[in-house]
Amino acid sequence: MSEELQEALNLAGDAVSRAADGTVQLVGSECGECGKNVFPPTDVCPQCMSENLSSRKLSAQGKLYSWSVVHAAPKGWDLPFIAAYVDLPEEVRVFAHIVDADPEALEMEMPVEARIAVLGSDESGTAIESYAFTPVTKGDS
Amino acid sequence: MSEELQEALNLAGDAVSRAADGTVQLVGSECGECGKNVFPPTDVCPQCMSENLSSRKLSAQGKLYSWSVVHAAPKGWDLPFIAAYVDLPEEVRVFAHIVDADPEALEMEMPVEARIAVLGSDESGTAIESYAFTPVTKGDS
Amino acid sequence: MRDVAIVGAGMVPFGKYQEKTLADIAWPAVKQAVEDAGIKKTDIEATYCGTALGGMMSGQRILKKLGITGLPIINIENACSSSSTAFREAWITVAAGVYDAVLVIGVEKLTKFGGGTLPLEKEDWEVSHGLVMPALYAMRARRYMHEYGLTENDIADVSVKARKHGVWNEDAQFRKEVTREEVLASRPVADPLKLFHCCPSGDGAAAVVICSAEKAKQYSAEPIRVIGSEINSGKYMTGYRDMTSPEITLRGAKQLYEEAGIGPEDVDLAEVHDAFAIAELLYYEALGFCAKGDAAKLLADGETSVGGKIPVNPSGGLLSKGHPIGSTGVAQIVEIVRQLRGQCGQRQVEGAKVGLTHCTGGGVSGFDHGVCSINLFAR
Amino acid sequence: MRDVAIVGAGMVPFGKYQEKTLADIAWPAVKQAVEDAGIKKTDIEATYCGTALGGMMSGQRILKKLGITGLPIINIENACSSSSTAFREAWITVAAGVYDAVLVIGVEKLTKFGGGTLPLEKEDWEVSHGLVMPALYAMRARRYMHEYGLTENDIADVSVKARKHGVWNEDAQFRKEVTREEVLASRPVADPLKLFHCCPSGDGAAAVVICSAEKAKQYSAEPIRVIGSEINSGKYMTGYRDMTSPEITLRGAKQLYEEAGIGPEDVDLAEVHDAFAIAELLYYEALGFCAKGDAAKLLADGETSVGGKIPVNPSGGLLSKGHPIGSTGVAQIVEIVRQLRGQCGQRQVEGAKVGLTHCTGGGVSGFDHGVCSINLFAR
Ligand SMILES: [Zn+2]
Ligand SMILES: [Zn+2]
Repeated sequence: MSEELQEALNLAGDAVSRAADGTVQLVGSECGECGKNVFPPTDVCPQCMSENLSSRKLSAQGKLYSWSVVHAAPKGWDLPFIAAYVDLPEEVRVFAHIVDADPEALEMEMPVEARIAVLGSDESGTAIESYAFTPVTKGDS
Repeated sequence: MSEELQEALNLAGDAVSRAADGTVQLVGSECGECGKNVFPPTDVCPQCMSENLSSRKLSAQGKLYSWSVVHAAPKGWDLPFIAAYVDLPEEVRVFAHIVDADPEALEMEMPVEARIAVLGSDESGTAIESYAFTPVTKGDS
Repeated sequence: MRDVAIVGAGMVPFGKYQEKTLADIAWPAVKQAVEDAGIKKTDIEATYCGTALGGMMSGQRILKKLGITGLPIINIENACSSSSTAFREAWITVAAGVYDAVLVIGVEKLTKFGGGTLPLEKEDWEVSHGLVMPALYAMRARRYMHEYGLTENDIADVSVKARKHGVWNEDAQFRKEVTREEVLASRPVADPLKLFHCCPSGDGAAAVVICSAEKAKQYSAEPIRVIGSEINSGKYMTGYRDMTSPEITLRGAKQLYEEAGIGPEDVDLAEVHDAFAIAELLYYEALGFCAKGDAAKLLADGETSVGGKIPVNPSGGLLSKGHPIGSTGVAQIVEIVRQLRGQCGQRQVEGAKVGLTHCTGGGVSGFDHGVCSINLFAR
Repeated sequence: MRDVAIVGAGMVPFGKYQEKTLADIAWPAVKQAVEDAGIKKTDIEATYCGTALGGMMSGQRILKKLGITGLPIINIENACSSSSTAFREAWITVAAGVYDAVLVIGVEKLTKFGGGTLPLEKEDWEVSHGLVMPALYAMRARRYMHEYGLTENDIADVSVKARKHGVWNEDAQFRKEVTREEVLASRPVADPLKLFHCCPSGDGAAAVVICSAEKAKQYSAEPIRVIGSEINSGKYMTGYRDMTSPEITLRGAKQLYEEAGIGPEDVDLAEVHDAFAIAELLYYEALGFCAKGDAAKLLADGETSVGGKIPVNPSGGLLSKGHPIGSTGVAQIVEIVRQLRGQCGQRQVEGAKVGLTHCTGGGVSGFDHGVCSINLFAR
C-alpha cells in the first residue's frame, strides 16, 4: 500500500535514536565543561555558554510528572491526545505525547517508556511522527 | 459571460463616489470643528480629535506629484503598474495607481483625473478594483 | 527616581471587532485616557504601545488617527505582558526624569486569526510537538490537584466568581453569570480544563497617561500613585521544577514588596492574570494572599470576591472581561485606577487604597513563564 | 543622566539561514558581545531585544540558549528601527541609573517569509492599495531627480560604493563589487530603481553590551562612549509634503546635534539607512554632511567613501551588508564600535573619533517614516 511506502515526517530530527532491538531513546546534549544535560540537542550550554557539547542518549524510561487530555489544538494533531511532562533520570524534563494508554489509568510518577508514534498528519496527509511515551506494563519494568 | 456577471471586489469602500454621469470622486472626511480634510474617511480628526466629521467629496482632478512603474509587488496586482502620489486641491495627497497612461508621457504636476479601474485580482480570480487616476487629455481639462 | 502618578485612563469594551482595523479599535481608548487626564496632546512627550500580534508600528498607526505624532513611539512585545511591559518602560522614563508625561497603550486584535487557540511560536520545541496554552495550565492544575487535594469544583468556582464580577463591568466581554454545573458541563478543552475555565479570545484596547507626581495635580484631581513597578523574565530550567509554584510570580512579588516597602496584607485589591481558572489560585499563593495550598479555601470563603478581604479581579478578570493579550496589562491598570478613584459602581471595592496588577505570559519551553510584570498603585 | 559606554559588540554575518531558528541565528552574536565585554552573564541586569517580525518573546527564546534569564527581557518592535529603538531604551535605563549593565540585541529572520518584498501591514491604506517600499523610495527618487537634476548614474554610484565597501567586510551579505553599468542593467523593481539599488533580504543578528561609563573600564580596555541618542516618530501629514526632504531625519539630527553639542562637521563616519540607493543621498543632506541638492557631488567627489572626508557606510551599508530589518540598528552600532576601536582592516576609517548611526523605517501612510533613531558615539 502506498501509505506504507510514504515516509512519515519526523518532528524530532536528531533528538531521537532507535536501536536495532527497537529501543527508542531521546538524544540530548551533554556539556563537556560543566556536565549539564539538555534536551533537545543544542550547540551551546545554557549553564556555562561552552560550545563543547556532545550528543547524549537519555534513558528510555522516565516518570510521569503531569498530563492532560487535549481536545483542542491547531490542525494536524490527532485529537484528543494526551500531553504530558516526563522526567528522565538525567535531570531532564521532556514534553511528550502519551500514547497507547487509557487516560483513566494514568498515575503521577508512573514509569513510562519512549517509543516512536504517529501524532498527526500534515495538510497533504503525510503522517507526522515523533517520540512519545507509553506506560510501562507489568513485566516490562 | 460569467466574468461580466461577477462583481469586482472594491478596495475603496466608501472612499469613492461615482456620479450618474460617470464622474468619479474620492470621498474623504471634513472636520466640523477645525475644517481639516482627510483621506481616506475617518471617524476622528487628526488635528483636533473631534468626532464631528462629515463626508466630503474631493475634486475629481488633481496634479501628479511623483510616480514609479512598479515591477515587483505581492501577488494579486497586475504588473507592471504605475504607483503615484496625486495632490488634490483640498490639501490632500493621495496614493493611487495611474492607469491608461504611457509612462514615458507622464510629467510632474500634470493634471490627472479620478476613475475606477481594475488593478488586479484575488486568489479566486475575482477582479480587484479601486479608484485610480489617468492623465487629462487635451480638450478634457 | 521620582514619584510617578496616573492621571488618565481609558479603555474600550473588550469584544470582537473583526471588521475594524487595529487603529480604529484603539483610538477611542487613547482619546478617553487623554481627555480623562485633561492633558494637551502636545504635552505628551512619548508613547509606549504594547501589542503581541498587532503588527509593525501599531503605535504609529493608532496615534496618527488622533494626530499624536512626531514624538518617540516605542512598540513593545512581551506576549500576554506586552502592555504591562510597556507601562513599566514608560514608568522608568518618567521616574528617571527623561519625560514628564507619557502615554501607554495596550492593544490587540485577535479576531484577525479567525478563532481557535492563540497562535504560538512554531520554532519553540514544545509548541512544535503540540503544546498549547490550555494544556500547559491543565498540567499545572492536575499536579496541584494531586499535591494539595484541589477539586474540579474548586477550579470551577474561580470561573463562577469571575463571571459574577463581570456582570457589573460594562467593559467586560462576558456579562452573564455561570453556575458551577455549567462550567463543569462546558466543552472539554484540555482535561481537567473546560471551555468556561479558559479566557475568551477577542479584541480590545486600553490606555493610561502617566506623569511625574509633581505635575500630576495640574492634570487630575485624583492622581493615582505608582508605588512599585517590576518586570522579570522566567528562569530557564531544563530539569525538574515544581509546576504548582509559579517561580516568576513568586520572585517578582517578593522583589516588588521589598521595593515598595509594603506586604501582601497591605493590598486592598488585585487584578491578576487568570487566563485559565487554575492560574488565579496559583497566584493567590504566589502573591502572598494566602499560604501554599490554601487558595481554594480563600476563594470558598469569599475573601477574593468583591466584599471580601482581598477582592481579586473585580473587573471580571481575563475570564470574564476578556483577554486581547497585548491589551491586558494596561486594562488591568485602568481597573485599578477606577477602583482607587471609587468609580466602579456595583463592583466597587469599598475603601480601596492600594491595588496590585499582575500580568504574566508566554509559552516558551523551559520557562514557568516568559515574562511577568507586577505593579502596585495607591491613592 | 549618567555617561554610558559600549563595552562589547558582536554580530553574525548577514545572509540566508532558513534552516536555523531565530534563536540559533542570534545566540552567537550575543555570546560574542558578552565575551567581547568580558562581563559575567549574571552582571547583565536587563536585555532589550529589537525585532520587527521575529515573533513573540524573541529575546527570551534567544537568551535561554545561553542561560541569560531571570532578568527583565524587553522586546521592542519599530519596523526597520526595531533594534536601534531597543538600543535607545537600553541607553535610557543605564543613563538614568536604573541598571548598570544592559544587553541589546537586534535579530531578524526574513527567510521565513520565502523571499519577495517585505510583508507590510495590510491594514494600512496605501499598502492595501499596492504601495511597496521600493515604490515609495522610487517616487522620492523621481521627485528629487526632477527638482535637483540628479541622474540615474548618480543613484547607481551609491550602490557601486556600497558594494566596494562590502568587499572588505566579512560580515556582509554581498562581497562582490558591481559596476555602474551592472547596476543599471539589473532587473527593474520600481522605476527608476533596479534590483541593485535595493538592499537584499536576509537573516542576521547583532548585539552590544552597554554600561555606565564609570564601570566601563572594568570590562573593556576601549569603551566607546555614547554621546547622544535620539528617537522620533514621523509627523502625520495628510496634505502636501516635500518628499525630497526626510522630515523625521532632519528633525532628529537637529535635535541630536544640539543635545550632544557637536555638529555634522565633527562626525568622522556614519552608518546610515541606505535601504535603497536614493535614500543615502537624501540622508547626506538631512544629516548635514552637505547642502540640499549637493549629495550627488559629495558622493562623486569620493568624500563618502573610505578615505574621504565623511565615509558613509564603510560596512557596506544595508545595500551590501544586508538588511535583516530588526538587526540593522544594532549592527550599525557594532560597525561604529569596531571602527572607533580601529579593528576594521581594509575598510578602517583612519583616525575616526566620532561616529553616527542613523536608522529609519516603516511604511505607514501619511508619514515620511514611522520612526527614526540617530545615535552619536565617540572614543
Ligand atoms: Zn556547560
Ligand atoms: Zn478637527
